Amino acid sequence: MAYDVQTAVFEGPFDLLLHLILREQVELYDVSLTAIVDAYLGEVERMEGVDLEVATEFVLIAATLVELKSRRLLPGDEGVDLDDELALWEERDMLLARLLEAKTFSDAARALAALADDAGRSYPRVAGLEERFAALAPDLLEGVTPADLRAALARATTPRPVPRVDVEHLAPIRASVTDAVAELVDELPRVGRIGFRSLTAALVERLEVVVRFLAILELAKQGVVDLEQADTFGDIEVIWRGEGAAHDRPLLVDLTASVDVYDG
Amino acid sequence: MPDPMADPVPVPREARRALEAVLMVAEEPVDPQLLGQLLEVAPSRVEELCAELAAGYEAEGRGFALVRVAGGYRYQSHPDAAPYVERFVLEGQSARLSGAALETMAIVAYKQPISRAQVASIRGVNVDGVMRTLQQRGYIDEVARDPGPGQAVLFGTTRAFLERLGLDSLDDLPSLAEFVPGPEVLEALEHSFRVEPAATNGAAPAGPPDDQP
Amino acid sequence: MPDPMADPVPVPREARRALEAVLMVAEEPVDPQLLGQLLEVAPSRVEELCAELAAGYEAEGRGFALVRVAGGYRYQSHPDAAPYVERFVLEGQSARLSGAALETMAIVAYKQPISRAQVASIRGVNVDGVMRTLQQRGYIDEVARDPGPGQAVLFGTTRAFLERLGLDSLDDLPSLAEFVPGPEVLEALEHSFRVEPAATNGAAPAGPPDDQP
Repeated sequence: MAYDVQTAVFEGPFDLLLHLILREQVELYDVSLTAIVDAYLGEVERMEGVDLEVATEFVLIAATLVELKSRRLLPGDEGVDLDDELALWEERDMLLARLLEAKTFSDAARALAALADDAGRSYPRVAGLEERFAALAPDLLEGVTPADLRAALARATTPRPVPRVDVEHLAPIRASVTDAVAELVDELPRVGRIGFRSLTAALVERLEVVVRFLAILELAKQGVVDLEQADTFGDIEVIWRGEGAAHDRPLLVDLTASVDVYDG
Repeated sequence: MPDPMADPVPVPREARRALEAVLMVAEEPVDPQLLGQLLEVAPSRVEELCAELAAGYEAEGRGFALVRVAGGYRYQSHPDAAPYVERFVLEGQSARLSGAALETMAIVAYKQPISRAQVASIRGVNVDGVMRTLQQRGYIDEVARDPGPGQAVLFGTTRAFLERLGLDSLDDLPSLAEFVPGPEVLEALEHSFRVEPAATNGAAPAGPPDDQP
Repeated sequence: MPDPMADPVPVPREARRALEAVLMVAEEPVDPQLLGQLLEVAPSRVEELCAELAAGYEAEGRGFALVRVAGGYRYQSHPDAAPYVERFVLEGQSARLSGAALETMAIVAYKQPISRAQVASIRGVNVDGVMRTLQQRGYIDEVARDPGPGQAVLFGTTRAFLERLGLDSLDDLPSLAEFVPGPEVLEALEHSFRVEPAATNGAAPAGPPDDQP
C-alpha cells in the first residue's frame, strides 16, 4: 500500500478521497479500506485537534464505501432487495456528485486565489478626507445609544466556541442493513448496555462485524441507542435507550446536514 | 523620452478636476451615480470621463491607476510599482488567504445566499471557524435568513470581497462552468465506485474487505 | 485647450512611478527621508522630484495636488475643487458607523487606554482605517504612550464622544457585568457540544453545481 499522503494537507474527506483517486490513481476496490482509513486518521492526527465534523463525515463516507464494496463481494443477485439496490446506487451517485462538486469548488478557489494575487499588487488609496473638510462630515454616532455600544463590545469580544470532540455522539449514520438492525432491536433491550466487542464476539466473518457496526450506527442515528467510547480505539459501549426515546427530545439542526444526504 | 500624448487628457478641465479631487479624498470606490450627481452629468458620461482619465494615467506611465472595482471608481497604486509599495506598506495588509478560506469563499461567492450548514456539506468539514474568520475580515456577511423552519442565517459576499479580488461586480466572477471537472475525472471517479456485484466467484477483485495492509 | 507643457514630467519614469504609487497609498504625509530610502536616492533628490511632480500636476490643472505638510509629502484635493469635495462630503458619505466601526469604537470606549494593535487583536482584523476615521471625526484621540518597549500610542475616547452619546462621564457607560449573551452565542455554544442528526432534509443535495451565483 504505497500511498504517500504525508506531503499534502487535506481539508477533509472529499479532499483526501479525490487525492487518493485522482492523483494517486488508486483503484479503491483493489486495496484495503483500512489503508484509506489509516491514511485519513494520519491526516486527522496532524491537524491541530480533531474536529468531530471531520471525523463523522469520514466515517459516513467510509461506511458508504464499505457498503459498496461489500455488495460487490456478495455472490450473485439472490436475496438482494431491489430497494436496497436502488438506495445503494443513489448513495453512490450522491458520493460522486459531492466529489465532483468538491473538485469544482477547489478549482474555483484556485482561480479566485489568482485574482486575489493580481489584485493584491495594487493598494487602494484610503487616506480619506483632509482636515479642512472634517467639520462638514455628518455625525457618525447619530442614533447610536450607549446600549448599542455595549452590544457591539459583546459582539467583538465573544470568543469563538472551540469545537470539542465528543465521541458520545459519534455516528449518525444510516446503512441499509435491515436484518442486523432487527436482530439488535431484539437483543439490546434485554442487555441494556453492552460493549461492541462482546456484541460481536460470536461473529466469525469480518463482514458480519462491519454490518453490525453499520446497524448500530443506524440505531444511534435514530436515537434508540447511545454510544460511548472512553478512549481512541477503545471498546464502544452501546446503551439501549428505547424506541420511544427518539421522539422525547427536540431535534437539533445538524451542522453539516450532510448526513441526511445519504438517507435512502 | 517622448511624451506619448501631446494632450494626454481630452477630458474637460473642470470635470476632470472635480473627479480627481473627489476620488482623491474618497476612502472607498465611488459610485458613478454619485459622481454624476456631483458633476451634474449622466452616470454614463462619468463612465466615459473615468475611462479616459484612466487611459491617460496609463499612457503617461503614472504610479497610480484609476480602476473600476466593487461598483465604483477608486485610485490605487499601479501594479508595476508593487515592489516599492510593498516595501512601504510594512505589514502585509493583504495577508494571503488559506486554502480552506479560499474554498469556503468560493462556495459562498458562487452559491450565495447560502447557509453555514450548506457550505459545510459541500466542503465535508466543519466551516464555523473559517466562516467566522472570513466574516471578521469582512469578505462575507449575513445577508438573509432562510425562510424555512430552521431560519438558518444565509451568507453572501461583501464589497470588500469584490475589492480583494479586484472585481467590479459578481458578474465578473469566472463562470463556475469553467471549473466543472472534465469527463476524464468523472470517469476516474466512476471507475472507482463501480457497484456491479461479483456475478460469480471467479476473478474476485479483492480479498476480505477489511484485510490488513 | 493648449497643453501648458509639452513634456510635463521630466522626472525619470521609474522614480516618478514609485513616488506616485507610494504617496497614493500613504495614509499620512511621508517623510522625504523614508521616500529616499525606498527609492534609494538622497532625501534632497526626493525633494527635487516631488517639487517637479507637484509643479507638473499644477500645470496640468489636476484636481489633486502634491503638497509638503507636517514634515512630509502627501496628495490632497486641489483647493479649486473644494466645492465638489464639500458636496461629496455632504451628500456622498454614509452617515452611520458600520457594524465593524461600531465594534472598534466600543472596544476603545471600554478598554481605554488601548493601542491600535490591541484593538486589532481583539477584532481579528486590521483596524488602521477605522481608527483613523474615528480619530478624524474627533471621537477618539491619542491619550498616552505605552511605557513598554514599543512605546505604542494609546487611544481613548474624547469629550465629543461623550457628548454625542449623551454621557456625563465614562462611568456612565452601561456596565458589562449585566450583559447576557445573545441567542447567537448560545446557539454557537450548543452547536459545538451537540451534534445530533436532524431528521429533516437539511442542505440541498449536491446536484450539478449552479452556474450562476
